[in-house]
Amino acid sequence: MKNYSKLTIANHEELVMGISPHPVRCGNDLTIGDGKVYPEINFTLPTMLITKETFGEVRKHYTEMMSNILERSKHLNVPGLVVEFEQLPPMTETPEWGAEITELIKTKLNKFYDETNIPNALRVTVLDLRDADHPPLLRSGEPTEKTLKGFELCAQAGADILSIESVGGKEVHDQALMYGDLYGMVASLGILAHRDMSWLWNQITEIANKYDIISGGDSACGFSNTAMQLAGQGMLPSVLAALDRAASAPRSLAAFEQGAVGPSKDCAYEGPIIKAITGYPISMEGKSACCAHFSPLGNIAAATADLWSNESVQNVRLLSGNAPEAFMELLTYDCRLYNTALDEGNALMMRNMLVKSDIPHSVEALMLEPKVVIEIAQSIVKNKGGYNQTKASVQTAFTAIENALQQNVLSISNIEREWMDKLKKAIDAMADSEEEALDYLKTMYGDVFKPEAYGL
Amino acid sequence: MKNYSKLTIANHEELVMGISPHPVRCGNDLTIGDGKVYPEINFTLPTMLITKETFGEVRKHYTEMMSNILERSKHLNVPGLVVEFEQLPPMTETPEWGAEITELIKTKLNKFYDETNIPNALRVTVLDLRDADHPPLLRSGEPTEKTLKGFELCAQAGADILSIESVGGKEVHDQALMYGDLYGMVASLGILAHRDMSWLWNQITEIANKYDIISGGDSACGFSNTAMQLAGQGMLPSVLAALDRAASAPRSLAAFEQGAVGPSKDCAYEGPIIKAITGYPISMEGKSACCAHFSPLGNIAAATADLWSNESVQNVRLLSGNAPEAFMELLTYDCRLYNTALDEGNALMMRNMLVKSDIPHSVEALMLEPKVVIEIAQSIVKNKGGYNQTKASVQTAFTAIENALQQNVLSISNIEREWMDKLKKAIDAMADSEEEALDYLKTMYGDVFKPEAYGL
Amino acid sequence: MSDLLEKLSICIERGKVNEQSPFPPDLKGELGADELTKQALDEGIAPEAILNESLMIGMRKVGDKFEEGKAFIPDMLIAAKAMNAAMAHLKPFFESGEVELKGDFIIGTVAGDLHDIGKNIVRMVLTGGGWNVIDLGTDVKADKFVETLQQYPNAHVGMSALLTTTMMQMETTTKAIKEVSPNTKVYVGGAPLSQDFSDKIGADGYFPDPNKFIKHLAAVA
Amino acid sequence: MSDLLEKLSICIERGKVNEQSPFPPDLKGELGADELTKQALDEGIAPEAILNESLMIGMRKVGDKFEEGKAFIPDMLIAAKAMNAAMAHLKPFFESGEVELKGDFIIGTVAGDLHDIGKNIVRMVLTGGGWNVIDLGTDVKADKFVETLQQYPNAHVGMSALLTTTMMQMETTTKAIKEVSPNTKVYVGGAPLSQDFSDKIGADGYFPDPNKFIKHLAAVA
Ligand code: B12
Ligand code: B12
Repeated sequence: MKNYSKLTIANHEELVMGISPHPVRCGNDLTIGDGKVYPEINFTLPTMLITKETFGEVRKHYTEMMSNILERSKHLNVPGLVVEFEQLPPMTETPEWGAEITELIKTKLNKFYDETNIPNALRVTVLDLRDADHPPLLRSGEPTEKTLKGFELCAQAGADILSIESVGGKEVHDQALMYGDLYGMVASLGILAHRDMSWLWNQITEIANKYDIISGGDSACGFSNTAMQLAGQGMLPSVLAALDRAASAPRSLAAFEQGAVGPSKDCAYEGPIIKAITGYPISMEGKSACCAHFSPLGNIAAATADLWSNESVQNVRLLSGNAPEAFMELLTYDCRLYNTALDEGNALMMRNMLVKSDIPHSVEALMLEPKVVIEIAQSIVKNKGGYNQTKASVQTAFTAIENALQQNVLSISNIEREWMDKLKKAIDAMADSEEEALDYLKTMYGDVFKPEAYGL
Repeated sequence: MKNYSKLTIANHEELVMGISPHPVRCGNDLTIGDGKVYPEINFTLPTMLITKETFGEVRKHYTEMMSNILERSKHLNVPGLVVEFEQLPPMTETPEWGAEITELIKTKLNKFYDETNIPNALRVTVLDLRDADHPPLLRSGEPTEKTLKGFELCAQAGADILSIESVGGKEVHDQALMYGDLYGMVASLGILAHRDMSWLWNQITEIANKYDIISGGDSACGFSNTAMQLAGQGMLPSVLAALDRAASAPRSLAAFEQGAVGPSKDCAYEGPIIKAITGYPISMEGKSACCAHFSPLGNIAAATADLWSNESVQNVRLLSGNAPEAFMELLTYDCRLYNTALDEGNALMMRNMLVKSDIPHSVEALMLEPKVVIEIAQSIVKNKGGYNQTKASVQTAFTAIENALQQNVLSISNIEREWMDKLKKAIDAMADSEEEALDYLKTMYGDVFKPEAYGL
Repeated sequence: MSDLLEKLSICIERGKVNEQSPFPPDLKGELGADELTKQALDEGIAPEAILNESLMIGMRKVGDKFEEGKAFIPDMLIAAKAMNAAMAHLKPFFESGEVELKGDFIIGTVAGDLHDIGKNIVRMVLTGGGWNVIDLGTDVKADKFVETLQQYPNAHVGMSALLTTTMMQMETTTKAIKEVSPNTKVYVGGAPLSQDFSDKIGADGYFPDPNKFIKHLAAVA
Repeated sequence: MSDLLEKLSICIERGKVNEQSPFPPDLKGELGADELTKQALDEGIAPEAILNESLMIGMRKVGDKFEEGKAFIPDMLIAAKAMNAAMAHLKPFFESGEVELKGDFIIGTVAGDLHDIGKNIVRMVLTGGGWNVIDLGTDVKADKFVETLQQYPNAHVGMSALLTTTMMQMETTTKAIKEVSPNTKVYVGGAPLSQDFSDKIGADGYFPDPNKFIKHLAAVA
């Protein structure tokens, strides 16, 4: 197991788009983090059921989406691309289905490479079925077997990069989040989620090594993006969502401690922190994922990205053509701009403009500000163990917000300010020892989770 | 009638996004070209018929689209916005319908301004019905009356900016374009389209003045964007489409000679040339109009834009929400980035990166390169009369392409090169006098157009 | 209303569960919803009055604040907790039928879909609004809904779906329900849906906003 | 095939209309499709042979080039012009029924829609492919299609629409056509359409690409 005790990128000016100290070579001749930003295109089915009967339809959709995307990529001579196949529940439920679509996509990518020499790679994101049971068992049971089998079969079928949005600890985090219980959020991410990540990613890396492909990375989507969504809808304070973002970094770092090498998942906005610590490339999504979700991070998300993604778009018709093709074009033009900046030696300036453009409008965006990212990353590597790291990163994040408010870099509403006081108290009240924090979880949320599921 | 004998912006470094020598103040406290780039959001109906029976539905759609768009604008605190209501045929067929929707939208914009103080304006683009007859009469007949009535009623109903994509000369240009007859294209744009524009825009300006609103501008969409589309589909040579772009500038300039003051139409990629000549603000669309059409001008289109548009998107559901709201978010983030560049004094550098990123990939993009834009604009103001100006701009554009090819700034396929030779011959063969050129049109296309329609 | 009911409704609004509960800090040590409800009953105040003139008013106040953006979900959840503490004392009267709730509401996330945050919020709002909510959880198959409907024949049904690939389950389920009981009202929600979709599958309405939804229910009731 | 037919097919492919026509420059002064077709008939070559072994081959060659991206619409249009010059001489034989074209094809842009560029390209490709195309132009109402179908009972029908607000006209028109003649094949096209849409409105197929379309027609014929 890797152990990160110092940052790979300690100088925030070296934390820029397209460049990572440890580039990842994969798929058909693609090197990610080598000085260019590449599009990562992601797509999904329109409104329909996935059954044995409709599977012909499903195949047709993926075939059409791939042809459209590759047609557009060729037309715009994109320098390279990653295609993400994010599985829908039935595709992992019946892992053979997921594998079949994986093979379908991979075959098209290989053919495309032969014809055009455009480097490309396929990321397959298996669905984590393990939260089907309540409370989830995580380490055993049919859902667990199927999820792992999903990885095995997709690796065989031609996946170049393996990813998942794993759900360990989420059953507790969901509750804590809804009650605005920061302590519970920190403990569930730092103890439970962190333990499950280590357990799971150890095995994913094994599978990746067995097939000589890439162990990519995970996403705290179910944790922090849920918080971001809810804050965006005015259901939770943005300051809480911002701290939850910082809190998710040590949890997602666990994958890298277990051998993941990136690119991290597009919806993992903790990516920049991971990049600073590990030096591995990251995928990000922002304004050009407007098809998938609204976001307070539209520009700043691109500031340090190595892959630029649209997260997901259904195969529906627009005036120009089908939506996946339209968003392939959009990503390509964004990347062209960033790559021009890189070629001209203006990447840092471009990064700073992307950052400046969002900061005044969102406290959540502040968590992606390169200096803040480095501070949080530092507080993580300075500490040992999931819980302590998580607590530390939240403390650092909180201070960063306080400073930004003092310096009027950004402003928040009055209720948000009231919440800042509540959260300060919550942080001060957090136990120093992981054991105590675990007891807190057991007393508060004992009914929704099983310690055994985490080897406790 | 205004007469432009020299450029308002002669130095290409002063031709940048967000800044125009003659800003336009309109609507609710919005000033366009005052140092900021504002989103111009445009939307349309999903697949449905527009009839008396369905008009309730139509109203519901426009109401929903407006609420979504304004909700998102407020959420992202956009600095200001223009909403374009581009009419569909039945809305000008029954001008009262167009006026009703105009009022519906305007009322919402006023309310929004009262609540948020966010400056905004409404552009109404009336549909040019005049090409219903073959050959079109243009200056008389029911379609003409309805089209003009459309302007009158919408001005009454609350339009802040009047626009149209007028079709005079298109009946000939369509033919010439299909035969790749550059001479015919130049003559139809320079003589016929130019005369019709002068006739039409004189009246539009009158209406605008009567209601103390803005006479905006026109678009050669039906000419040069048709060419661009066809080139994009491999049906016509890109070099031909590029020259057609240059050829459309004098035609669209005619609106400004008749009192239009901008912002020009989003789909008018001749905008930068117009801006250089007149100093009035322009609207442009590029990558963020991927919902409406694919484009070789994704980034470069933004280089000199004062408004940034998505051209059009149906009110269909995406994963994030409805498409118009999603594209409102996208435009807002693009503008944030450009405005940060402006605030930081980096607008010129941003412009140059946007330009550099597209030029190597498309000869059509070259027509928007600021130096080339200035050259073409110069050749226009140095000449008198629609035909001579059009011929001159095409000659200048051709030379620009030749130079770019020599300097390997960009490369084209072999058939495209063959076409360059054909086009050179065609340019050399063009008559010096407008009379001769008109005779050419009469002999070649006499069957599809009526000289009287152009007062000839 | 009486001071007592006034006080009680404040406990609900502020989420003061009982004397021990440390939250909210400024009410530390004071009596909470639990004690005050018991006291009210002892004083002989009609359960009906306690529910409508105190508890519901407290809940509505948080609900309104929430709508105005002056409160967040956590505020509503702790209010709901206080509400539950109070309801525990009123339960016998509901069972005896002496006091009536707004009605039964069966809710769940459709088969194949595990997204439940939205559904849970709806449940919370409905409970707070005085509905007896039967939550079937996530990944709920059509027959489960139908089955439950047998026990609560007058219940409305609400379904949630977040995936384009589970939305169609709503059609199957709606059909199944309408077959056995044509008059049951079926409502749907979830980010990817639309009123259009609701019409297409023969449901009785789509609501993106639970508060608007509960107003609608009040209106049609 | 004979040198003459060979030569003729080259005139078609290169778009050499007649002796006078200046285009293409390298064939200036030489005989064109017009003269060569007349000559072929005089030499007693069967019209059938002229059509199938020469004209069509010339057209197919440009068509293939076009598909491979080695030619553009203008090249196809001048080829079509040469083709028409040649066809003028063959017309009598078609009328007498001695020679048969592939069949009749009625095409038009639907009511309320003036976009005709796409439709025109399809017309051109079909004509080149040996179909007798009846072009109703733009803004064509349902009954106009039906009416024309009375004159050409065995014709296929093709409709074009570019606006989301005129697409539905295709449904109306398709229904109207299928009512009077259920076996008539109705095809649709235009940027905003999809196969899905074609199925939904009961049409017989959607084709984004005219060349694929004509291959399809050949296949089903
Ligand atoms: C949080 C989340 C998750 C969490 C769910 C946590 C939980 N316990 O629910 C986790 C991480 C587990 C998750 C998993 C997945 N997710 Co998810 N998820 C989301 C996310 C980010 C937010 C959803 C949410 O909670 N919104 C907040 C709530 C409050 O809003 P809401 O649900 O719409 O509910 C409100 C209203 O709709 C209404 N309402 C809702 N239900 C009802 C019912 C009634 C009767 C009424 C009246 C009203 C009503 O009231 C609510 C309050 O206002 C969305 C993004 C998005 N754009 O929605 C993706 C999203 C829905 N997920 C997506 C995907 C793909 C998945 C996965 C397949 C990802 C993967 N490969 O791992 C899995 C599938 C798991 C499964 N089997 O269902 C996609 C769906 C794509 C598609 N094809 O449909 C989305 C759109 C993300 C994206 N843009 O790609 N996800
Ligand atoms: C050129 C054009 C025009 C020209 C039309 C010129 C002409 N003579 O046709 C002009 C300027 C006149 C025009 C006018 C309008 N247009 Co227009 N126009 C376009 C544009 C840019 C290109 C269309 C085109 O010619 N494409 C090239 C051809 C070759 O492609 P195609 O038509 O798809 O045809 C191919 C295939 O589809 C297929 N095919 C086509 N038909 C058929 C039929 C059969 C049987 C088969 C088998 C195959 C087939 O084969 C063809 C060759 O491959 C589109 C943009 C776009 N994304 O499509 C907008 C577009 C269609 N127009 C649009 C609009 C809004 C309008 C106007 C309302 C604009 C206005 N406010 O003035 C008016 C409406 C006029 C009217 N009453 O119809 C919108 C439609 C929005 C909506 N709600 O649907 C579009 C999408 C532009 C946009 N993104 O906003 N337009």
